[in-house]
Amino acid sequence: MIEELKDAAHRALTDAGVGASEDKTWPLLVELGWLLVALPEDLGGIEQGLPGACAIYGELGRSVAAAPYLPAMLAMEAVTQSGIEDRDSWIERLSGGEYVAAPLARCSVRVKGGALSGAASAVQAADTAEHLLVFSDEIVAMAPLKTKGVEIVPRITWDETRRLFDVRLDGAALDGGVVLAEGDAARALSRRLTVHRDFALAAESVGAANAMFEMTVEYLKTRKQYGRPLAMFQALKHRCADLKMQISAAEALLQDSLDKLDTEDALTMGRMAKQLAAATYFTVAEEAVQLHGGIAVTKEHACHLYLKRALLNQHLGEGVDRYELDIAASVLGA
Amino acid sequence: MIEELKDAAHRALTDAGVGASEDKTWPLLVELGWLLVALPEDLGGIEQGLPGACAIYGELGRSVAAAPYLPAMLAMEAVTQSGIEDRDSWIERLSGGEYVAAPLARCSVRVKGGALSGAASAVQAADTAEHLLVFSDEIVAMAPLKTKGVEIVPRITWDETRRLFDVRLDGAALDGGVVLAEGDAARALSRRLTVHRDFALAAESVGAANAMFEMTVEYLKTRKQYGRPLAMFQALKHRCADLKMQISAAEALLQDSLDKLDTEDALTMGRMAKQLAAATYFTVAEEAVQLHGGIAVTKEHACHLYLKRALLNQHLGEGVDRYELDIAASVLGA
Amino acid sequence: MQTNGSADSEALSALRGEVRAWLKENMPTGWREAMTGVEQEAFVALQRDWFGKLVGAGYATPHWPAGWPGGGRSLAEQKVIYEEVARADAPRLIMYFVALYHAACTLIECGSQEQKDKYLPGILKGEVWCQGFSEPNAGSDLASLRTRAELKGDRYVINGQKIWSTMAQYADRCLLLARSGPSDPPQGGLVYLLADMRAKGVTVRPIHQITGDDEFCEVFFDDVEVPVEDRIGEDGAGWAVAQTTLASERGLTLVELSLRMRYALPRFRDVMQAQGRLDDPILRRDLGALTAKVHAACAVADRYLLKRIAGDEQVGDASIVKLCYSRTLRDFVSLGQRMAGLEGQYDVAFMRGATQETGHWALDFMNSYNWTIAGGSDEVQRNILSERMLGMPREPKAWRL
Amino acid sequence: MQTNGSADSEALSALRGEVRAWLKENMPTGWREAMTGVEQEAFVALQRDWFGKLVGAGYATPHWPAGWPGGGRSLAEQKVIYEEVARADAPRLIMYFVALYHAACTLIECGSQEQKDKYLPGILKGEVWCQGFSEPNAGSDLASLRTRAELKGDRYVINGQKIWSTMAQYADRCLLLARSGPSDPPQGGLVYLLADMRAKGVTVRPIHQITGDDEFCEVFFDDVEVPVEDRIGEDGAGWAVAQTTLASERGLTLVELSLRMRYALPRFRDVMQAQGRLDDPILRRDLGALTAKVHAACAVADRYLLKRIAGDEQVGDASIVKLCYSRTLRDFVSLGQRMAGLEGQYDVAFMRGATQETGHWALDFMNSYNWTIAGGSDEVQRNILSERMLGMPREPKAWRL
Repeated sequence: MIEELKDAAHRALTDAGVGASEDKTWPLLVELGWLLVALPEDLGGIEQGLPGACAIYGELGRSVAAAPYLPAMLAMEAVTQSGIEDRDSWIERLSGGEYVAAPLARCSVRVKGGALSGAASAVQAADTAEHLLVFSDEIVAMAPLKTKGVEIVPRITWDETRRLFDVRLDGAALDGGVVLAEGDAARALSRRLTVHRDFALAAESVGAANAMFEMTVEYLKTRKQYGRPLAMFQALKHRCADLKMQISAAEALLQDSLDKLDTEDALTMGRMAKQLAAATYFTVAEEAVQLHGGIAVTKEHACHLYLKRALLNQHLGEGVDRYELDIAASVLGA
Repeated sequence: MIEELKDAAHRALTDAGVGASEDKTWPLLVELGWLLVALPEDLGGIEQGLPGACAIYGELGRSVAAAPYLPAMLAMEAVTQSGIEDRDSWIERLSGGEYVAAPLARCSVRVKGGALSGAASAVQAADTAEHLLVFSDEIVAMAPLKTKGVEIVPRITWDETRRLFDVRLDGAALDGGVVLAEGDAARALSRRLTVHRDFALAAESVGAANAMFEMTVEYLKTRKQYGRPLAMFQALKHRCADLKMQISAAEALLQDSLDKLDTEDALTMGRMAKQLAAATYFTVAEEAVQLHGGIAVTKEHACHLYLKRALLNQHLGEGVDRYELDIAASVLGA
Repeated sequence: MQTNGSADSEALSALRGEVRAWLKENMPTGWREAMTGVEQEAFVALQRDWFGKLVGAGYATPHWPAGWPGGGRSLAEQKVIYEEVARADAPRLIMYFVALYHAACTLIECGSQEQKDKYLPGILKGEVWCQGFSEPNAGSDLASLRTRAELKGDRYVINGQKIWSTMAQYADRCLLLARSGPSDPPQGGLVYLLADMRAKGVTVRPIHQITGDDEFCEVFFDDVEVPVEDRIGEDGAGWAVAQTTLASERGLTLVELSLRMRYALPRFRDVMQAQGRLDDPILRRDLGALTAKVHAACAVADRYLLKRIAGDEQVGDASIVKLCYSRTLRDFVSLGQRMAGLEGQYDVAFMRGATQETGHWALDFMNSYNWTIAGGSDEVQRNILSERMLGMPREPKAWRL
Repeated sequence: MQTNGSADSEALSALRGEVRAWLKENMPTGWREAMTGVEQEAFVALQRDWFGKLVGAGYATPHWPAGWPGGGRSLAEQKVIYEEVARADAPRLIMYFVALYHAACTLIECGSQEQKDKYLPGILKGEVWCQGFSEPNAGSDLASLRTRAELKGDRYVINGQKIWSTMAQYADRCLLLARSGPSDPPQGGLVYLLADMRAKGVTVRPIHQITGDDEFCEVFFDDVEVPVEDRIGEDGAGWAVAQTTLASERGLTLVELSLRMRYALPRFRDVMQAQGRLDDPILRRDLGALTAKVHAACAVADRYLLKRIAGDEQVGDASIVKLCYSRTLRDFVSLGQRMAGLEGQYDVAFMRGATQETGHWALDFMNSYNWTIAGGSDEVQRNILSERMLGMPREPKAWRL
């Protein structure tokens, strides 16, 4: 089932082309039902869970697509897991393609007197969305964006396929929004969303790394120097072999973790998957540009889209170093 | 002059052979006057300073020789720089080949009521020496080793060409020894000795890295596989090119620093030279063994002598990480 | 972190529990300490003892056909046994590995019924076998094998030299690859023989390793006679038979070794604590990055075996597993020796049968070369990967000097 | 850390003081900020202005023969000027570099008196030159250059395409390497021409770089005519003349660039402070290791120039300098972008004429490829180093597909 999903996504996104715009890819993914991938069957979904979603993240990464699928999926997950009364209508709105925003980096939000204050960082799609999913140990909520006390600051990045914003909440009212969890339930749900986010970034990074690597090997096979294809030069071959091994390792860790998601170590597993995948993607991108030579630093070639995404992905989630420190703490027991 | 010295040392040590014993190399270096290299002319030396000494350290590194030249030279430097009355007789004893010990790593020694207490780490030649050179911000002294309150603990290392000891002083009397500096003078002299030690370890590491690298390239040229010399395989060529570049960088930094020794930054320059040289030597050793293949993990081949010295040299002086932190502090101004 | 078991079927879970309980009861404790600084004989005694126990329990030969003790196990079951052995940090059966895997599988797949009857029972009784493939100056280039096998009447007469033969000083028999004809094609002209190590003309010389161990040997053959009936396969088919030998461990070893590395991660806690640097963010950052790689190496080995079980293996997959393990191991031991500082250099433990994660970091660092050089060096794996898996063109064969 | 100057002679010290004082007085301040996000024209104006000032002071042409403004300086003196320019973080004369070095040195060394008289004064007046060596799909393989130069009567007719020509959109003249005969030997059959960029048939197309800049161009030649008197050297000797062109900067550029990197080390303080991680040992450790490498890269470039001054240069030395700079630069920008974190990704500064150490780390990271790919890629330097310096054998030339 997941394989079929993956193949279908691959075909659709190959048709859409590398770096396809949000205008093109968002309607596509809504129409093809990708928002329903993880949703339980009794709620109208196809119940493929996070592994299913990761198949899509992987393909979106492969084609550096611009659609804000991750925030939408985080919101779907949050709503589905919550015990709110009007859950079904929220699911209907979200799965119907209403834009929703969510932070891809730190989110520190607190409730004060029924209103929200705090900040959400690297929020994707904050300009087009009705609501922002906020999640912290204290609260998980769908916060209305078009209301007083909400400040949305565009943060342009080199990776033009992602529209990111900083959102500051200063006593923003929840009217029209909904609290999904508070207290212990918030901590548990927030943790679950963090795991989802880390695996999503990992899957996307692995997909992109694979695509960029394949593109590079193809280029080396085509391009000739001194009467031979570059792919025949052993120094380049060995570098490609090392990259292939590294990508395989990141991919195996991701897949292996997704097979074992229900253990108590899901958080650490997500940390490891994201850290290794993002670091590997960065290495692949750095080498891929070098192996392509001059053409890769021109906008005519797709390399730069992958390179810029690789730069960004390192810093999403908890950011560099923080992941490694968390993983170490899991080994050291403190 | 330094070139001649270097060539003469190279010839003598080539004759002695790789990893030559202390029994063989110590008398040799005493006889050839290498202990006088840095000594001022008016004291009977040839006044080539630290650059001259580094030429010798480099050649000793090249042949992984076992002689405890560095402790002897530190002691010569300490005595020469001190204002003690019987300086000339000390110089005579030391340059005549009396064994002397000195710490190649941390030394924390204090004076209490005319006696010494503290510890000296990685002390070379503590078993055969009459005196131990101790140096700290508080005191620089030649401490008698064969006296009460001195404990000498042998510390066998993988690098069998160096006999190292921990020395603990517990109210050890100075009778028969001499205080070379105290207070501000001790701080300045101790700093000078630290700089000497760092440059010495750097020079030795660069020399050893060069020798091991040359050995490797020669091996690759000789050994054939699939009908061609290994040296013709581009993947191996490129790795050799990278190593050559790294060794050249460590060597250039060392030489460049030695040309500019009298600046106020000598301490940081020594830190940088040692850190880069030891790290480069380690990289070279790791790769050299791999490039040699199986033969390098047998005792029949000299590779392992260089590998074990490379492992050790990383940790001598201030040790790994500490060097980098000190260098960073010099950039950050704190 | 618990990552084994959750995907087990009920039967596998039961086996896992059974093996775990047996190991708890039977595994020699403190064997590492007992093997430190001792003569080879002590290690041999430990190996014999442990071999006997495993054979008795049926855990030494799960890969043999049904009918043999513990035989007829699926690859999935074999994997469970390997995982539990790694988890328990039990000794590796270094001295018997060639007999149990290389010799036995070659006999089972390519040997005649007479050969099976003659040799398999002896293996179970503890006969030691060694491998005679590698030669000085041959590396992974089979075409340059020079040990000669000359057929004279009903026997081959062997002359030549082999190297890197594990524990050959204790071996009863040798899996010998020798040249009986011209190397055209490069794999041609080889014959695969079962040589008697007690025969006249065989000399074994242990190699002094830089760690102080001598588990590898050179073996010299000087007019050694091997009867024709001890030839496996046809004369000239030696290369193909050798492939069977090399494929016999089927990825299990690397599952075991990467798990050993993972189970040894807590050793970093020990070394950081000993250095008074348990809270040092520098070391923690490095450890965090390494930990992800170690888990990934386990996942790579694990998924490779699952692929084999499913019959999905593709060319180059095995090279990824090997290269991933060897590079991760190098990272592992490098960080350890770095953390151990000067004290680590004074830790000159010389341990027989040491694996690569004993916590004696300089030793482990040196032993790690056993995996980056031997069994197809990293360089050979990179060639295979780039050419056979990625389809990057080989240099034409006509390019010779 | 002060590492320049201590080895200066008195005369060099005086020159250093003079240049330093002049730069303090004349250097455009705030030029980086003024070049951020602007159109190319603003950058061109800055270049023209700065060029005029440097020519006036005699600091643009210290390498020209005596008699020209500021000319006749020794290499040691030129080095002092470059060092001071780096120290002051003055703009690089990107638009005039080809004219001042490549064109001028080629004319001075290989040009006829008529050619010198015709072109050198124009360079001083601000004529812009570009280089027409590289071609798409040719890389560093001269034998595969395909731009044709056909001799018809007293003129060559040019057809073909060049690429990576710096600021060709503003160029008056082009140093053109074209094929007039067969490439046997590979370096053979090339002709070196001075082409008029205003001539009929020349089309320039700026390349859109991934940083937003467009300092490089493609140049198309469509039946462009070049008079025979604008040929340097004989027909067929183009390769040798091109070597003169490429050797013209004599290591000065890398002295300058590595010093720029060293002088930019305090930018790490800025980024660490901005991230609130000034005291983070993780970043400090990485910075410490990098700092030693950066100083080493400076030392390598410096000592190479001293060797040239002493006439001691050996084959491969230049490759070490280039490779050392490019790898160190990559380490430099990688650490910076890592430290800058997510905020660094939001810093989409697009700066004209940016060097590689602006403190806009993602930009610097991308610009660093200009040094690992262009001007002889790292891979080409590794070939040169291993084959020509280390004497590792080349693959025989007969190995062709």
